[in-house]
Amino acid sequence: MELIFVNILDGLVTGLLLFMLCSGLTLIFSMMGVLNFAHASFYMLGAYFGYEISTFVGFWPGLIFAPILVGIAGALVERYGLRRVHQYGHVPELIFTFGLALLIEEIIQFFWGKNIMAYDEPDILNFVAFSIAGNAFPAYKVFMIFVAMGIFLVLLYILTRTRVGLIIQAALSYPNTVQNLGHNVPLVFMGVFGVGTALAGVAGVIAGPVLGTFPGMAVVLGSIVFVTIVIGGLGSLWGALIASLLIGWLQTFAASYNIVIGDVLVSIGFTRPENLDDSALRDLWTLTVSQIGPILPFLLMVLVLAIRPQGLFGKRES
Amino acid sequence: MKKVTGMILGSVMAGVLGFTATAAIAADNIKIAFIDPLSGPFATTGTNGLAEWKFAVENLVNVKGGVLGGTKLEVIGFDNKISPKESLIQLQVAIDQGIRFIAQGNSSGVANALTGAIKKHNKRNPDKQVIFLNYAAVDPALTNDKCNFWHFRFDANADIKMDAMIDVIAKDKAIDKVYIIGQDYSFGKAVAAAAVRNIEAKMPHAKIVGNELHPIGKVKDFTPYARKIIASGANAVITGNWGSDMLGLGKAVIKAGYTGPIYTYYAASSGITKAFGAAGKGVIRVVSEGTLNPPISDRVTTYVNAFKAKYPNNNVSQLRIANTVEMLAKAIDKAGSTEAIKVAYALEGMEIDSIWGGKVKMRKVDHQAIQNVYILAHTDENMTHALDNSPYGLLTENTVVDAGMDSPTSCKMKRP
Amino acid sequence: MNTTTKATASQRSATPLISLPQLAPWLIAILFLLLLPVIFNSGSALTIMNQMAITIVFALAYNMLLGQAGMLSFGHAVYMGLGGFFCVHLMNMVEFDGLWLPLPLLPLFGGFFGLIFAIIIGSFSTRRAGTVFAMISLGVGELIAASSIIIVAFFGGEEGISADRTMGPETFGFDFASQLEVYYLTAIWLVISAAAMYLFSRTPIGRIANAVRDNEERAEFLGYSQRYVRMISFCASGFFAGIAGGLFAINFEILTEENLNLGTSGVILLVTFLGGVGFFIGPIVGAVVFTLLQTVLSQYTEIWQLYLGALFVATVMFFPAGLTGLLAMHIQPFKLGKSSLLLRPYMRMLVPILVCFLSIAALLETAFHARHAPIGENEMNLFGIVFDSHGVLPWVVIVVLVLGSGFLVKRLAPELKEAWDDANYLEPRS
Amino acid sequence: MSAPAIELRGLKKSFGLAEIIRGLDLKIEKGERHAIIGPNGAGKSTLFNLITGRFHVTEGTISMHGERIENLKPYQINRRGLSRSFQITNIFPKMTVFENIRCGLLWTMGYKYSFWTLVSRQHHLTERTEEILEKIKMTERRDDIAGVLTYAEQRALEIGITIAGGADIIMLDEPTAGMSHSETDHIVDLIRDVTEGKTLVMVEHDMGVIFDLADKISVLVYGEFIASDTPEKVRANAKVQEAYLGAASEED
Repeated sequence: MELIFVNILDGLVTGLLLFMLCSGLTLIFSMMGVLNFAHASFYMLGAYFGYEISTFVGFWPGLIFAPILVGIAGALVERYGLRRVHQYGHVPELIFTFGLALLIEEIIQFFWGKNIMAYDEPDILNFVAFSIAGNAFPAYKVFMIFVAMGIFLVLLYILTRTRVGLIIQAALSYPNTVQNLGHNVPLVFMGVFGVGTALAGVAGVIAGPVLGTFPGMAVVLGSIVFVTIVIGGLGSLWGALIASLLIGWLQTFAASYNIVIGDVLVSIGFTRPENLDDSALRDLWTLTVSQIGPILPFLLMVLVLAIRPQGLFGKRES
Repeated sequence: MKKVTGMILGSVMAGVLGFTATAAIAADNIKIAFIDPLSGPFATTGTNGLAEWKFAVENLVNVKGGVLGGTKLEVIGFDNKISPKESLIQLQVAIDQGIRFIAQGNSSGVANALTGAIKKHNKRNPDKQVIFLNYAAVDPALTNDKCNFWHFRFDANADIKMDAMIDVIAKDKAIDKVYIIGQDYSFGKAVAAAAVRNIEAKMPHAKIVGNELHPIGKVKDFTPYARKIIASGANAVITGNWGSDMLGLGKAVIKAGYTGPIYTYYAASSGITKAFGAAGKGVIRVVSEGTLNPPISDRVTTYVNAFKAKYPNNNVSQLRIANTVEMLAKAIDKAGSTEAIKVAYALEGMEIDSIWGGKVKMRKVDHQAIQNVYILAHTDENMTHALDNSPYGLLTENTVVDAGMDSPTSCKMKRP
Repeated sequence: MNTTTKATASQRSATPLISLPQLAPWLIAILFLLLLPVIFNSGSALTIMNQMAITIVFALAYNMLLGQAGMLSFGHAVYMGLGGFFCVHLMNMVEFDGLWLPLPLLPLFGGFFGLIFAIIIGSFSTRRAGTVFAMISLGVGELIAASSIIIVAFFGGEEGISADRTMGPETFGFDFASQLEVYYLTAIWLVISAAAMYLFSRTPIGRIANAVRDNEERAEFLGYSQRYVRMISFCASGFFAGIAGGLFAINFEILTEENLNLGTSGVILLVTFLGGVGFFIGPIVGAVVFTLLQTVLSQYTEIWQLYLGALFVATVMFFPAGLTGLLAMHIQPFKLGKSSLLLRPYMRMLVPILVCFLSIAALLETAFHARHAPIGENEMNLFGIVFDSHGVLPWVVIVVLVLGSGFLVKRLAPELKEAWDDANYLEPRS
Repeated sequence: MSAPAIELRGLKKSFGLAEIIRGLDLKIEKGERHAIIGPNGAGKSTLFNLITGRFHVTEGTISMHGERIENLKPYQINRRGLSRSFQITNIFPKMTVFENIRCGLLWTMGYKYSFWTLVSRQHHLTERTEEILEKIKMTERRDDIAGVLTYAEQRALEIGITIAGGADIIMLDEPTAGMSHSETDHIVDLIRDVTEGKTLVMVEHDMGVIFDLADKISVLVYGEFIASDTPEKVRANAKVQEAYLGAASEED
């Protein structure tokens, strides 16, 4: 019973981390119609910048400056890359961000090499916040939860209470009309891309010490981020939040319980083959849910798209 | 029109290709092709291995005047991008350059592809036969069901290492709950199977409280696994994880409040030692075929210091590379030739004194090297040769002499 | 009704299948393929050429989706990989179960299995184009790649499944033990598949696929179901990808998870786009250039993937029509007989541009060497020049070269642009 | 044989709460040239989209030659012999003029999804395409990419694609929108020529064009027909003059 509570908390941390990435990605998609394949690469940039800054002045300045640097990098990419490709249409845009993801990974290896970076949480947070039945819950994770919640509240405030937010909201619902309102659309685009990538940068800085800072970190997370916003519904911030939490818990609980598929099959009426080695499906019988945990989101996405192409909370189709 | 321009472009590029394919044959060094990842996500281990190879060849063989009375050895790196397909292409390129010794180690998948391809190649091209020096791929199958005459393994395989590991764990009677976790692929499964077999045989008092596999390279956060380990009450964890899966698992388990030992195969160097740092002290154990701390002789210290002076950002971490190079040199001298088949026969049953202590013997029946296996602890105490330019390194805790000497094999070697 | 019967009647009217000018490029290509191994006869050259041929077939198949039907797939390796896996199993059945199957026919079975899986997956993924299709392809790709590690019985885990191609019945006295025989087999299949894919693009469905790509709604109002058109394109593409998988199985005699994963799918997108999606020969050019870059460049520099990534991003940004598009841009001036106008500015630009690229590469290489090379090995060899990567002088020289050539390129660019505009219009503009 | 070409009964369409089409009844006989007019926002394009299957019907029925067609897919309706053009030019911009027209022909000439015939070898297909190009007077632009044509040319091409398949019901959505007088005259001639013997349904703003071409006119205001009769009678209708023509003259 206690374990379930711990799992809920762990899943919350994973889900909120995902949301930090998804919120930026979905903002960018809503405004610009670009599904940014390189979003997780900006997350990785955030972690590396954070690490580099932390080696000089410690963790906390990194938390402030690394996302700003990532945001600037993102804005520059929009200004000098994406804006150019925009005229060719959405498919080339998608391909551009795909290429960008490859390029960023190479650039990071160029400067930092291929090793895992020794990026650690600040000492001030390196203690156990509380324990549940012998399971320690590190203070850093509590910190992660608060940062993610904070970001969500700030985003919510900006979107619903400020002028910029209103423009963005309008763009979410009526992408074509905003153009006609006389707003400096290119500037708004650049700003949104910068802020979106900066959010990914924040996620990178705070996730880097926990999940490891290495050149493959973007790939591990990259496609899951897409999957999340596709499931949540492209362009829906609430959808992104709910899908993030859903996937966070899905993965946590899948990894936490060793349910064997064979047992499930038996319980719904199949009979186990006498000699498993001869059976072509032998691997299916011995499979556990935790083995397939990380691919469950993909399965979920394919199902959702096949049944409801606009995603759970999406209003528009792509 | 377009077609023709395409053709012209093609022929120009093909010209470049032809040039490179034939240009490299020069000098009369004996060349060893090092086919391992030199780019991409696994390049760290690959480039480190290449540095170790180059250094070993220079310092163990060439400074003494080389082989066959004066011929030098030379290691040439080929980037296989850890892809089986690329490995086969690079193998072909290496053979074309007249190279007859192929060294590879990263990924048993690649080793499997290579050993199969080399077997077929040697059968189809008797005039261009090559030897496969497997210095790190530890999938037991390579010296069992899939063994062949051209393949020699210089590392202790996963079964032998597990055998030694459980021998050591069994001495500690306080350990009665063991948790086994690994990556979901052949090596992870081999480790799990060997662990179960050995625990059942040697630790009747102990219980396996968990045995599971997780997808390889796809787990972002190991916390849920760590929770299960804590909940199971385990007081020893065994894992074959490597790379970021190793670091992620180790960190998550420690953060979740686990304080017992984690027995591993690959929780050292490539940044992992540095990243574990203080957190891993007293927890991380590594099973290895050699040890640096305490160094058994001045020779070790000189060797490692010279290496660090030359490659300050790398580690002497794959100790069997030195053994491989020394054995190969001895075999070439013994055969009096670089012909693959003669060298292969010379290697069978060969025995040398390892620079790291003890003896290394190439078992004839399955081409598996038999050597001492050590259980090392991650610590910063008594460190002569730390890793990753950090204060931390690996210190010998236990030694199993000639581990797996009598281990069974299902290999039915066919000799040409 | 009336028009239908007339149409079928006219199909039977006797015309030569194809005229000589149309045939010429194909004949040249075939001749070229025949002669290649005479010039490059080393085992590695043959292996690389085979690899190139396989990539060409796969890239052409991929372009049936991306270029012809406007569908962006992030998981097309699945169909090639599955075709290949089935072929390896067939080879093993030939060896161990006595199945009678001559090796040259194997790719056909690969295609057949690629087709079956394309039908299954296409039945739900082709309902929509654009992002939804791209995301489903990504999801399915990840799922199948992940299950390839889990379902060991069929996929062999990460070690994959291997086989021996020489165990089948001999075909015309060939047992396909030598690389050369395999080369010719691959080349024959390359020509057959390329011709079939070319002809496919000239059939009614091929044309209507273009129409659906351009304007799916309009196509619906002309009597065509866009979903059905996409489905057929997808299946055809899956079939030819499966053939490429069969060829891969014959050449490498092993299939692994690598053949199914996102990386391979990404590479084929890169290859196709680099070559140019708008042209039939685009993927061919892309496959040739990419394979050479990958095999040759990686022998010379550790950071080849950085160059490749930069090249790809630059292509998307500046030449969305790919390398072939770059060449095709010159057809218009050529037709107008004004290509000579371009010659002079090109010659003037050539040296600065070359110097610019090479010096940027030198900058990257030197920086990389200075940062990552072992201590004591300060000397590096670049373009045959040996120098000290930690010294000040080389850095000054390189930076001056980069800035100087960059400045020259910028200076000369307007002149080139003007000449280009002139060369593309019939009348000299006032 | 007596069934009208198109018949609407109690047709309704709502978007959310807004009812755009509020119960339409209409019969268009075979061979009739029928114009639908009405002020902006009256629902003319929506009506077109309902008939051609682009939108789903909320209530009511649509029949074509006596058979129900409401809620069928656009391609199914097209295969029964109804073809339409669009208010906003809707062609295949990356293909040549010739290929645009040929795409319009492929289905009805029986090629369907065939992948065993080569289009270039189908002389009959090529001839038909050439004939249509001749008809819309675009033979000279045969090999040009459609995206680079002038606006008027694209409109003509749009009509060419629409009539290519030989459908017996042609629906044109504002074929002369945005054209100069001479261009309009040319298009009107073209429409008269190519719809000879066919049923024509068109939405149009230009009254000159309507009175020139139409046999019957229906006036749509706020989702309802306020009149449906011959041009002369519609012109004389007081309600129409008040609701539509009056408003139109104010606009001028």
